[in-house]
Amino acid sequence: MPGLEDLYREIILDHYRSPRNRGELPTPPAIMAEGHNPLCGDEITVYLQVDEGRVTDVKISGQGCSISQSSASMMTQAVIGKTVPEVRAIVRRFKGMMSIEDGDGDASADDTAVSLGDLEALQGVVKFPVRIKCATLAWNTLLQALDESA
Amino acid sequence: MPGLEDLYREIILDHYRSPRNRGELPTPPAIMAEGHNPLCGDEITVYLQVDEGRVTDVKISGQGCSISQSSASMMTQAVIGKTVPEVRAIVRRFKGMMSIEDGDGDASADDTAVSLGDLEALQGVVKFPVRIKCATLAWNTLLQALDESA
Amino acid sequence: MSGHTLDRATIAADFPFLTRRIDGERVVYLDSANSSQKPRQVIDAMSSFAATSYAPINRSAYRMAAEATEAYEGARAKVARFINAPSADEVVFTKNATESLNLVAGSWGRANLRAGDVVVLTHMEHHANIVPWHQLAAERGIELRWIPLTPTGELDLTDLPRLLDGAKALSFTAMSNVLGTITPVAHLCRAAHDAGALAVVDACQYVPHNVTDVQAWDADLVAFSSHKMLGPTGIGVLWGRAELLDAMPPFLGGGNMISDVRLDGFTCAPVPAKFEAGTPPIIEAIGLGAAIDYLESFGMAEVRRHEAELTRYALDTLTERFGDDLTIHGPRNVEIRGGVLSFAFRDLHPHDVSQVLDERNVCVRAGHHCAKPLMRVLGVGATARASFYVYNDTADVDALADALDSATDIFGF
Amino acid sequence: MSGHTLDRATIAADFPFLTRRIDGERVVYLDSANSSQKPRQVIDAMSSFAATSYAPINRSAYRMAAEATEAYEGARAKVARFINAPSADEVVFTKNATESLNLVAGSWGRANLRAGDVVVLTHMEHHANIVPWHQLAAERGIELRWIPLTPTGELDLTDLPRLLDGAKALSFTAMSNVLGTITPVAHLCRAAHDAGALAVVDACQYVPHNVTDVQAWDADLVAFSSHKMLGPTGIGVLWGRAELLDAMPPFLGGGNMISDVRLDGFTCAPVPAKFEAGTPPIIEAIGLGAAIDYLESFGMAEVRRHEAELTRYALDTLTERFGDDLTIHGPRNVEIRGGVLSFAFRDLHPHDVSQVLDERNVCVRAGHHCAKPLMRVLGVGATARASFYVYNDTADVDALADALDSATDIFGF
Ligand SMILES: Cc1ncc(COP(=O)(O)O)c(C=O)c1O
Ligand SMILES: Cc1ncc(COP(=O)(O)O)c(C=O)c1O
Repeated sequence: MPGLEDLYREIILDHYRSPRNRGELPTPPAIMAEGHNPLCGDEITVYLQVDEGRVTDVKISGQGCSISQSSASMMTQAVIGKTVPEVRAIVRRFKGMMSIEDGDGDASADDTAVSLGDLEALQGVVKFPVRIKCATLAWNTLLQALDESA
Repeated sequence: MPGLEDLYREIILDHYRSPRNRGELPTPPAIMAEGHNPLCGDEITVYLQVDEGRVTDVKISGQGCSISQSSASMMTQAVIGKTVPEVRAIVRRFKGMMSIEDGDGDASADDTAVSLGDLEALQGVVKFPVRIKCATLAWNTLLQALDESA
Repeated sequence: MSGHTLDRATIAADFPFLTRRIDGERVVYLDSANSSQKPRQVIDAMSSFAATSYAPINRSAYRMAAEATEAYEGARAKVARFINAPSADEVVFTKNATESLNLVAGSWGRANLRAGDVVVLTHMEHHANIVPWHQLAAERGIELRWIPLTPTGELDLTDLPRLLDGAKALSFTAMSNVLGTITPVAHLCRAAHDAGALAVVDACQYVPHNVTDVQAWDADLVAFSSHKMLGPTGIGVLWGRAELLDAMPPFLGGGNMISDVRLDGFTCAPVPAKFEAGTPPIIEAIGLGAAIDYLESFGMAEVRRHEAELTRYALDTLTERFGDDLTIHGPRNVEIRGGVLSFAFRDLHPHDVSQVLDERNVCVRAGHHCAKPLMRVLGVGATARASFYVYNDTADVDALADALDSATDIFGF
Repeated sequence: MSGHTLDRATIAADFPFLTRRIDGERVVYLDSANSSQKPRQVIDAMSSFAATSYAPINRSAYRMAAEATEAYEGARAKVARFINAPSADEVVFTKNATESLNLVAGSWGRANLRAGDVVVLTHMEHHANIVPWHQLAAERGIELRWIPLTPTGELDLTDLPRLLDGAKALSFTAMSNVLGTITPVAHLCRAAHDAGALAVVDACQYVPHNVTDVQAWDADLVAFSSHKMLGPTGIGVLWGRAELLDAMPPFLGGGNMISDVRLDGFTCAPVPAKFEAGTPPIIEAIGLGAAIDYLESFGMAEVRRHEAELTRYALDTLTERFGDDLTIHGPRNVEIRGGVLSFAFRDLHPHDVSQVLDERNVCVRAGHHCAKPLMRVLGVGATARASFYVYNDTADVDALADALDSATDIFGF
């Protein structure tokens, strides 16, 4: 059994205590998507602003545990300013780190080149399989929003 | 475990091989009722002729095992010519012998006076609980017919 | 049979899970409201039946099948006696309480409710007693009304007459799986009947922990699950008044529930077979019967006494040790509260609380407890919940409190 | 894993029922088409899981619950592999095959069928694949059409194109539980698809005894039960193509099958959770997984070989010893026949036959085998039926024949 220090890294607790990019965006022009984690009752709303193929802003509202909140917070930092294909690559890479194979297209060789930065701190979640759903909630919700923006 | 000779008494096999009062009666004036034994698939039809409060004829059709067929055959002999209250008493008495408590009225003291004659041969069925439903199929169907005649 | 006192030292040997070690430490199982552990007596009854007495029931006539049928029907009789049902034929075996409640909505509901008809529920219902009614609402256009809660987590009955006015059914929990609140079942059944409505009781959390008397309640239909009362998974119960069950159309169709099948239609078998389509949970019924025997060896009054005492101890201990850092939902009065404690700890998310507790082998559930509408009423997304049963004692409550202390270290308050 | 040869001497120790004595004699169990006996491996897997690894699944986050969830999902993955399903998410756990087929009629059927729509069945269906459609017919006014039988008890496909013309679904058995007939499943699935109809397979009698490949069949939905394949009661399976299951509305409503519940409605979880309302048969899934492991230790081809051989021996022996006194229903060709022998003996009623056999501890089922329409086609009220599984051998067939001899004495031919 891995220790809790693998899960609750300092940077995670920091994003949990001070989440970045919380709030809402006007829809339209932004796209809104809602996600639920049926296990723990977490609910998250992702607001996504895409302009000319680039994610120009993301905001997060809703409630959740330290893992889902910090993951959402770090996600916003990782994707704002990126092109949609770049964002999709980051999502794939992150899910790959969470040991999740995605049905919608294999991880391309490029993905491995994508850097996750702070998000690497969530690596430890893999050792706590139940929490993987917490870590990926914001990401799946982002994907929904991306699909709607297409 | 009781032996099969308790079940397959000679008189039972005799009624099975040569069932009495097989056939049908015109309806109306006779009343018809159908019974099923869901366990073994037996189906029985009882035709009941009641005139002025007296069972003047009963006929049996359908198929069944030695126990259900012989029980039906002996039943016809036991009830033809009896008044409806007498018939009900015989049914109660027979079901009592089969260890079945009937919801619709307690066995009255009179019932014990009712003689079952040949039907006593079916006593052995009680030791084979699964077959009780075979033995009582015709009787329950007769009760249905009686209820409809009322 | 009853009379033993509930005391872990005495019954420890009955529960193999108490020997389980994780990281060398024992498991503090505080999730019985979710599903209970199983005593040796239940496990052994199932194993030995499955090993040398197993046979299909109802359909075959040889002795092993007749004996298996008798064992299965014996379990039905035990259930009937356990809840003081007038007759074993009123006890229907389902797969779980959820199926039981779906049966009520799907059979009684479809047969009796039309657009605009009203069914009354409460804000503390489990999804199992909400979603089937939502499904019927979507299909039939029935209207759902909701009994609200008081600030202490009891049912607020102020408006009951108005809510019940014209209602066709009142379907409610006998005990909340989140708040622990024990509801006034007999009172609610009478109110329902006075309004001409059917009284349906979700007794999932009640039957395992209390003396149950469906006749004293004067309920019409009562649902519960085996796995929450020391019995196996895979079997639940629906009890109903005979005339009511007789009048209800069948639910699932197939073998065993028929009297005849033709190319152009079918006729039903009498209850309870009418509602038991297909091969039933035979081995599971044996296990449920053994669970009832085991519970009756203490008597349900003793089970209730034990849990009320433990709940009192837990309320006192947690309040004393954590004060305002810990918010416990639901009534403080253990007279109307079962052994279920939902709580919020500081501003930690319940999922994180449960993670930290798990590190100490303290098993609590964190989440919405299949009661999302209630979560919204409480204004929370989730709670952490500790729940007790016969095998818990004050040492488990202390372990819970100690483990909560350690959360402080990790999240650095 | 596979490779062991099926041979009673070798596997006897695996089946505790073989040690059972009644009146001092061993039990000759010939009722496996009804329900199978359970090997030690299955019983032990369930007991040990229930003893020290039991926890609720999906709802709680502590390690024991996570491990139990993994074990439950592991069983799902085993089932998927066993029937060559493309994905474990396409495997839905139900309470039995009957619920699986009710789910098909109740979810897919209600969502897709309107008055006048046609569903095609066959004359050899089990009530489980008839009554749910009758219920839908009563509710919706759908029309049922029936594929008739040839004199040898095979499906008579002469008229198939006409029967399927305009049909919305073809729902049929892969193997008759009365005649033993193995139907041309892949051919029927293709015919259904060519006609634009859904192909639903009742594989209750097939999966336990044969190599199953739902993709090779190109079936849409496939139902079967654990208790007929060495597993416990209380659990069944519905496999379905992912897109189809995704598009189907939920069936039973409650916990676990939801994504959100509000006072005014609910949204569903993705499959398979969508179809698994309430606490599932957790311990039973572990047992089913162990049963699959056990069957795979021989390989299903070996199971089939063993049973085909035994069936051949039984057909030969009974014909040789009883000639015209014994009528065996169904095909003589063991290529298209499983180990199920329904027979009529002299003019004895099957119930009496089974009673006499039981006296010799030979367990056969006597009755309509939940196939009353088929009984009417055969022109009988009932049959006696002997059926085989891995633990049977030629000595059992001989015991059956010897016991039939003794009927002569009692009924005095
Ligand atoms: C062909 C067939 N279909 C369906 C069923 C129903 O299975 P269960 O009773 O396990 O639901 C059976 C077994 O009884 C069967 O043989
Ligand atoms: C109050 C209540 N009702 C219904 C249920 C559903 O029971 P099951 O999951 O056994 O069907 C539960 C348990 O989850 C419960 O606590």
